[in-house]
Amino acid sequence: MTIERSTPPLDVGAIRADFPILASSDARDQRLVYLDSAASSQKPRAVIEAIDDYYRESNANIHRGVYALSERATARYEEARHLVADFINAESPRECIFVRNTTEAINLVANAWGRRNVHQGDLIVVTEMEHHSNLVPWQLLAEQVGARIEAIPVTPDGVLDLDAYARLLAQEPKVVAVGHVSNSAGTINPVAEIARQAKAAGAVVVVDGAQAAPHLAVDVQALGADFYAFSGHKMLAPMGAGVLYGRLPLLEAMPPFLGGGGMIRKVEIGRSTWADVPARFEAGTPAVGDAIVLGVAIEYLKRIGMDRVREHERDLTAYGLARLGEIAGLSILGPRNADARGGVISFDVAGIHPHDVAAILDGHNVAVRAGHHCCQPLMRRFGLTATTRASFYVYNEPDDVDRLVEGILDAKRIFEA
Amino acid sequence: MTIERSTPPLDVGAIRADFPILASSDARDQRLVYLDSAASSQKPRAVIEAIDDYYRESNANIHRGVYALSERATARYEEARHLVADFINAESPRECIFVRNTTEAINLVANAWGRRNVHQGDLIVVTEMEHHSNLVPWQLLAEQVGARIEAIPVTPDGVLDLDAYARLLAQEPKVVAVGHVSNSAGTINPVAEIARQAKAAGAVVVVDGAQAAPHLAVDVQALGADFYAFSGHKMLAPMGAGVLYGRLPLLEAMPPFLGGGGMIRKVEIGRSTWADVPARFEAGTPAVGDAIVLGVAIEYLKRIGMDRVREHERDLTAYGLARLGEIAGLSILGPRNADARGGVISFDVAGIHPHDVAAILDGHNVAVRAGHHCCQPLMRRFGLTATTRASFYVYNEPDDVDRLVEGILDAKRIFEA
Amino acid sequence: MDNLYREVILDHYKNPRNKGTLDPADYSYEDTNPLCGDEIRIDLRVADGRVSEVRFSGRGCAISQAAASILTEMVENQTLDDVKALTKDDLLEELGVPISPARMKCALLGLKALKAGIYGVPPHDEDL
Amino acid sequence: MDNLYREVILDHYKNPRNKGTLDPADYSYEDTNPLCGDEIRIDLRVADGRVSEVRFSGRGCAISQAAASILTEMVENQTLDDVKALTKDDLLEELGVPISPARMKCALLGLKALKAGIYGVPPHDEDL
Ligand SMILES: Cc1ncc(COP(=O)(O)O)c(C=O)c1O
Ligand SMILES: Cc1ncc(COP(=O)(O)O)c(C=O)c1O
Repeated sequence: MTIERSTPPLDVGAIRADFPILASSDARDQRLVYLDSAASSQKPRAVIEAIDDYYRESNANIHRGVYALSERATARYEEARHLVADFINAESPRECIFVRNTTEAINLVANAWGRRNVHQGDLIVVTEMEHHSNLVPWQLLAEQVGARIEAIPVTPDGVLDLDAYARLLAQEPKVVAVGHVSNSAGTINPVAEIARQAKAAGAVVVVDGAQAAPHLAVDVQALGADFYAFSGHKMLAPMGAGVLYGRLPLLEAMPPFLGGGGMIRKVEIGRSTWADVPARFEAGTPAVGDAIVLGVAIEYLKRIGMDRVREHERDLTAYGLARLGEIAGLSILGPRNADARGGVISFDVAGIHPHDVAAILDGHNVAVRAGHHCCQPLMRRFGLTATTRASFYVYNEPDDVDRLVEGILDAKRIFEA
Repeated sequence: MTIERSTPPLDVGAIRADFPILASSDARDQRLVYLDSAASSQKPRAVIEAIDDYYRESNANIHRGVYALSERATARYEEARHLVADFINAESPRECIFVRNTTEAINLVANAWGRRNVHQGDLIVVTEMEHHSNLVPWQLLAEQVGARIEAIPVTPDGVLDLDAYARLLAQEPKVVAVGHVSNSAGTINPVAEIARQAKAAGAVVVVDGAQAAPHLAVDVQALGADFYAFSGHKMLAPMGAGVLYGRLPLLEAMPPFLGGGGMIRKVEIGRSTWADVPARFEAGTPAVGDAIVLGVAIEYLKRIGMDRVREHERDLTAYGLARLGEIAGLSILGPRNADARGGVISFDVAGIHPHDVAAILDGHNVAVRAGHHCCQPLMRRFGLTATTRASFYVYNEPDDVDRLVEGILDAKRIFEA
Repeated sequence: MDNLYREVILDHYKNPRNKGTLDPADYSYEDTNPLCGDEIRIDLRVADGRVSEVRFSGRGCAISQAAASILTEMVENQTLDDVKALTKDDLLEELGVPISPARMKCALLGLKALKAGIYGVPPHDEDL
Repeated sequence: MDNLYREVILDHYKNPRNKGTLDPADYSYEDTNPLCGDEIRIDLRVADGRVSEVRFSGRGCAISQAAASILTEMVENQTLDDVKALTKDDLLEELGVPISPARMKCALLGLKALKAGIYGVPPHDEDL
């Protein structure tokens, strides 16, 4: 298979050396093959050491401290916000709100924007391949305000049915909530096109970027996303910090979501007024260190270059699709073509439950995920309850795919004996 | 001044040696005097190294992973939940929900419990000394459902007016939200008595334990708290993990707050059913490492012993009250007696704005906080907009109080020149 | 791991005992593992205070299916009191393979459905 | 820090220039620093396109009070266009002491109120 490259390949060996967990010795004799980055990525030394440094040298609560330590923490926290804004090409850092993760980001939108703008009888459009985190918040909203939810269906090859989407748009939905890259089918959705049509129909566009921001260059302005959510822990950063991007005029018109310290202007017992954006949406003590270190992770990724990250994963995915495709009884979810997918391959092995596949792979020290991947509607769409999923990142290499294939063959041997 | 001790004093020197930031050299010649633990505590080496170890050796997403790494992370995460439950004497670990911080915990209650149980015209009782985090969430709820808010007033010595409380209870409030220890006046509130009366009046009791759990032995059952919230970052742990305790029958009757991965049983496009408690309230990828390390911080505190922590801080506070009391023009908020207060001293220096006091103290490498401490109603009660606040923890010693006093005297010299 | 997929497990998985449903049944309950969506239903008929017939149905991994199959064998002809007294340790002993925490929910799904059927409410894992 | 509380700051703090209010005023705005609750109000009268009178009132730290006092001196007799063109750097230069990020909001509170008065909406700190 020949694939065009626009960037020189990654030096995966050098990158792997940056990740202590990949080198850590294990009771078992084989090196760890980590194929679960879609759930959470591993962390390079630069990130781990930055957390360490933060708590050794700069730790303090932010914003209201007049002393040097707190000023330093505050400055670095705001620097991280700049790095995030630059990473996704936001117009202003004020459009980037630090949250825990994608899930909290989308709940924030569904509550603060949704409760004010979505009313009885209004339509909320999601997709049949959404992660529960871009589905359940809308259900909770719909229940509160009496709105309806419809999903853009998924075709047999795991892509969105855009004709059906056009029909849904004719009903003038208030919001279109769509994942940028499916964590399960792997599909890269045509978000820019979906957003263009949504806006023409007057809808606000909420993009779940959990599987995109870590893996490809994201430009929220070019995409036309009104809101864009992602998680630091899936992109080499620690677990406490994620981001909600929102277009400034939308954010400025929104009431707060969580109430508490830091998000107010003036508080009386009976009522309060709110601070400016983004402080309005960051109630309480944020995970300051985690946000700062998200900035460090972004710098690590930028040094590699997001285009190279993308090409590396595309190549691995192409190799994975080819090798897995050789296994009898194995079927793969989603598009056949690596260009149309992120670095995620979900599959079913006839006659062997994904839990058993994953457990046998674990015996080979190959870490994959088994389950519905928080995509029950998509599973149901394909008549499954669960799949086994391998997902790639900068530290994976073709040998990891080979180890995966060996493990699957072993599972087949055990079960077909 | 002689104070009775029931425990041997802390070896503060040995404890200080555990905190790298306190030893870290500074451009300025004097060692750092950190008196802002009420905002966020510093972290001992055991905690910093545990974070490091987590990301080097055990990092993975939890719950749905079948492989060894994820099983280890899951087991340690649930172990931390046990440690938390034991620390506050919860009946079951299932009553302990990991959240980001106190603020998120109280918002969770106000939304998930509140929207179902508080209705038009209902009364919510707070106190005039609440932190905004135990006030604004109730305002947001009140606005949504049309409830009323009344505050238990604060007497001139900074304690709650329990006669006024009794009158408020006669109006049969749905909820009484009260801080265990004031972060600003320092007052230790009689929470057990307040809860007893609240329950007799049929109200649910929500306790903001942000300034209590880190500093004294908490027994949620003895207190009679229905909900109890606190933040890991104020008790030696990293910033991403805090706890909401809730009595099991209450939690089990509550709908979810945030929707997303991990909190569901079954998801269809239009509706979902929910997972059991506590998973129902932990949507999305939690700050796994931070929660695990909160367990490490709890073990560190338990090794010292919470009664000794309390006595240590009480002694420091007594010394602080005495030394600050000698400064002309300085007035202190809250009870005169160290037994009645946590390790927090807020004060006003006549003619010098708290920002200026704090900035001059920073010049002496003494870190204190200046501002309204997220307690605007309390500030207003005392005719202030801000105070300077010094707060103590296990690593502080009488010499820190002396350095504070020196710095304040310098501020007076500068301003009275 | 090789321990896990021992003959006994694979045998019960491939040749499940008492697979099917009973209609009518005296006790019947279907439970779902929320982590993976696997479902197991247990149907019981009781005569003279003893389990006269038992069937399991549903789908799931080898562990959950084999455990359910073994469970049906364990309760056949037992008194209802004996069934109530059955603990998770009894089942795990019978399974005879090391069950890691992550797979525990798989192994116990059938037992959970069984107890839920008898008591009318699903028990918590801790109470099994 | 000793730098911060230089004579000029302390002098303006203790002997503020143009302290008070104007009623009626042509432009008037009160702004609050949400971090500390400090408030500054600026009142302006304009005659022939020039600031004929200016007053500030409110309460706050030495930095915010001195900066507001200095600011009133800077805008006295200036054309409205000159006042509009005034930047935060102009003010910081006039203050002449190093302002750390945490104190920036204090130093700029008066300027923010001034601009809000003239434009009718409070500017963002970045735009000062
Ligand atoms: C009494 C009190 N409640 C609530 C909070 C809020 O805590 P967090 O910012 O960790 O949510 C604090 C600390 O800032 C506090 O002192
Ligand atoms: C597409 C997608 N959306 C949302 C999420 C939720 O992310 P988090 O758990 O970090 O909130 C995930 C990952 O689990 C995901 O893959």
